[in-house]
Amino acid sequence: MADHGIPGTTIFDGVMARKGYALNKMCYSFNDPGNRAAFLKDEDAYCAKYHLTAEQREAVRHKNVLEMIAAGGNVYYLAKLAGIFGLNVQDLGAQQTGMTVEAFKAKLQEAGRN
Amino acid sequence: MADHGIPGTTIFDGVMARKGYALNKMCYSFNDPGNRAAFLKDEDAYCAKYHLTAEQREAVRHKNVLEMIAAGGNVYYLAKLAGIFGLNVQDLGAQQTGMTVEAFKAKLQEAGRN
Amino acid sequence: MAEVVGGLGTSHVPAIGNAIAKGLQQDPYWKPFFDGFIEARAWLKRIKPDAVVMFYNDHGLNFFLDKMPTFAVGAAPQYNNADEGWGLPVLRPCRGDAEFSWHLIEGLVGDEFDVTTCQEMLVDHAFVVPLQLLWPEGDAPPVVPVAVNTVQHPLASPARCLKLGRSIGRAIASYKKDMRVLVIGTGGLSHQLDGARAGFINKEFDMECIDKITANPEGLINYTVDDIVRLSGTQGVELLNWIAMRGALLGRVSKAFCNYHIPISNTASALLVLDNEAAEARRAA
Amino acid sequence: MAEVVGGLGTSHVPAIGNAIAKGLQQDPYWKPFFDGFIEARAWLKRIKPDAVVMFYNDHGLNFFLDKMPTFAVGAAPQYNNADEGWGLPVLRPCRGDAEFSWHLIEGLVGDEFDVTTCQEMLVDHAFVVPLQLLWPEGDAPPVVPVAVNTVQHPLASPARCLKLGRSIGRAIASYKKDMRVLVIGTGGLSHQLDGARAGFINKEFDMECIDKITANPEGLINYTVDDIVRLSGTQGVELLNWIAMRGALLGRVSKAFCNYHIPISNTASALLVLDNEAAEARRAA
Ligand SMILES: [Fe+3]
Ligand SMILES: [Fe+3]
Repeated sequence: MADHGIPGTTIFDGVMARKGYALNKMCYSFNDPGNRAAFLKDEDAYCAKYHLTAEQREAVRHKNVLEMIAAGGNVYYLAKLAGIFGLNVQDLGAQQTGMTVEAFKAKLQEAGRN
Repeated sequence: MADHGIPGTTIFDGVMARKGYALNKMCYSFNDPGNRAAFLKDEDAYCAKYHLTAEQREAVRHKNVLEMIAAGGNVYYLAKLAGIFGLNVQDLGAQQTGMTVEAFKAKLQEAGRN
Repeated sequence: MAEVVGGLGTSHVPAIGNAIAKGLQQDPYWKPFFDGFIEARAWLKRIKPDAVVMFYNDHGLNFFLDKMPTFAVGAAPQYNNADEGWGLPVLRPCRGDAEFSWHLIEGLVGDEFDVTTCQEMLVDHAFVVPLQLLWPEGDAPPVVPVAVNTVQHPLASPARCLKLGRSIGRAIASYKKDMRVLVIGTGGLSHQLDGARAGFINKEFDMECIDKITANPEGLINYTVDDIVRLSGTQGVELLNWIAMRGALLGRVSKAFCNYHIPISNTASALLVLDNEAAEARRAA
Repeated sequence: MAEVVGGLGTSHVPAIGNAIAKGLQQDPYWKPFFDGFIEARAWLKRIKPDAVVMFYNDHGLNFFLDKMPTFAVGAAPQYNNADEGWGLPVLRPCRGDAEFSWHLIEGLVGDEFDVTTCQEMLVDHAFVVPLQLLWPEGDAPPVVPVAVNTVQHPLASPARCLKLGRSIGRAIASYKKDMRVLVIGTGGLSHQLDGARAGFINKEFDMECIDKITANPEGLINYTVDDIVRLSGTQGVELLNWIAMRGALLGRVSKAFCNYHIPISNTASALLVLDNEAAEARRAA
């Protein structure tokens, strides 16, 4: 189901929701500043506590958003993890599209010009 | 809204749900055995923690179900408090109808005979 | 393709779980109730369900008034029972079927049911007691829980609950796996735990419900929720679970077996077993 | 009797809250966006709402995937903002109107909307940023939050969301208190945060949406949710909040004001202010 035929787009549906549950649950916990600190203090222990799959654990280790999405991560929860890593949504966009942040921002500007 | 014209019956609707929120929240906490023990150890402190209204606090002090319902209690949550007091649903029925437990049980038996 | 092979309504009061825990099935108080399930279990051996969809109501274990859904559908691989606060033994986890759950959820939302989807869900006595009664060996097939709000009014109407069941019936029929599905509705029948009318039981209305659930469920949809409370008691509204169960039976339906007994705890207890004749006929053909 | 006196759609991205916290309203990047709200606030002074119904989507603050409602309606006297994990200042609590909430909930369930009712509810940037933009002095009237699931598919369709709004519009019109109600939809317009298509913006589709939200909302209901994602981006589906808002405007509607600007953060930002002419006419008569 997860591929709905939209290029470059993963729909977070039941297939992805099942796959990503552990990762998303961990990310949801980051609403609590104590949990964010605990993650930063011992990433391994924190990920183990939430029973991340090996794929999810690697994606988090790599701070790689496309890998996290492939592992079932939902962007609304992942954004909280990105916050811990100090990445904003332009940084995330640049990383996912393989652009520099400046080029990604220019692309956004460009969308207003046509 | 709460009086829907059914004798001897309070419908747990928005009016009662608003009124009873603190009491029901306390009772919901009794799913946890640690919370049940804390209530038994210091009833005053536990009720204060959940900000019970004066009416709710008195109803709990009296172990009086009709008072609890009038104060917004919902029977599904109150049942957990009744469990702490060692009261089963026949005890509750007897108390609310002003009957002995034996007479209340006989009344239930009687309902099967007509 | 999946098909609904039968429907079943049953009481679910915690006292039943307690009686099972204490082995009181042959006790004179309990025997008329438990004996009804001998025939139901024999029927289950004949219809051989591979999966169950269970309409039930949560009694303050998984849901509180901070987030009270009208309809909640489980989408977990497993559902845990837990302490409800009054001493029932906590039972082993029940198997779910998340893939089947998501198929039902897709169908429901597509049919404009605004369900709450639960990838974790604690299940209370209203869910586990029927499983204990029907599969005392603990060998129940995977179950999809569908929780119907009976706690906080406004509740979904009988008409809406019948439609809920029908949407699920259609979704089951469109599921690509070969699977024999039993639908269960739990709770009821008439009873009232709270208020000066506590102990209210209405045998005449229960008989009407059993007849209409069997042969004419549309005969129940003109009742409002307040009507049901008036006729069946504040907790008698658990009838909504039976109505939803009946809605999922899309073929011709007939009564296979019924047991009605007063009282069990404060309730009129009932067991109703329904054959789905269309499914039977398809199997015979 | 209560009446809907206007509708408003606005972006809600966290970066706006951040810009407000840092006082960047006159910064060249932000000025074209914030200037749009000068006129919106002047309009608010004219229409003088006593209450607000706000359709928004929770971004993982109050709801998680263990219990994800399709539609959730707040029924609390107050709604607290909270830490979302990325450093926005936590704002003061917002006033609710529980009595009005319950009236809307009665109407919705009566109209067969299977809402989740929330007597406690944390509200995130999608709720508080629009209030900051429209009432920078913090003097917003009481608000009823209506959270629409945009996180986990299947989502409610555009058609269902328009019906949701209409049901709320009817419930507002039947409320016995004299009350001037503003309906707000937040989020959008086109944007996509995730995937290889991150940064996707579709000005042409946004223009179509602004036109149709204003004059012809039925023109949007044949789109599926997948269509909206394709045309508007994965987070562009926040358009559902705007559609629900528009549904609540039951009278004749005309555009009072619009501001559209690309980019704010990763989004095409938009502000659309709608007069409800029937209400205006009634007031003039
Ligand atoms: Fe029950
Ligand atoms: Fe958003």
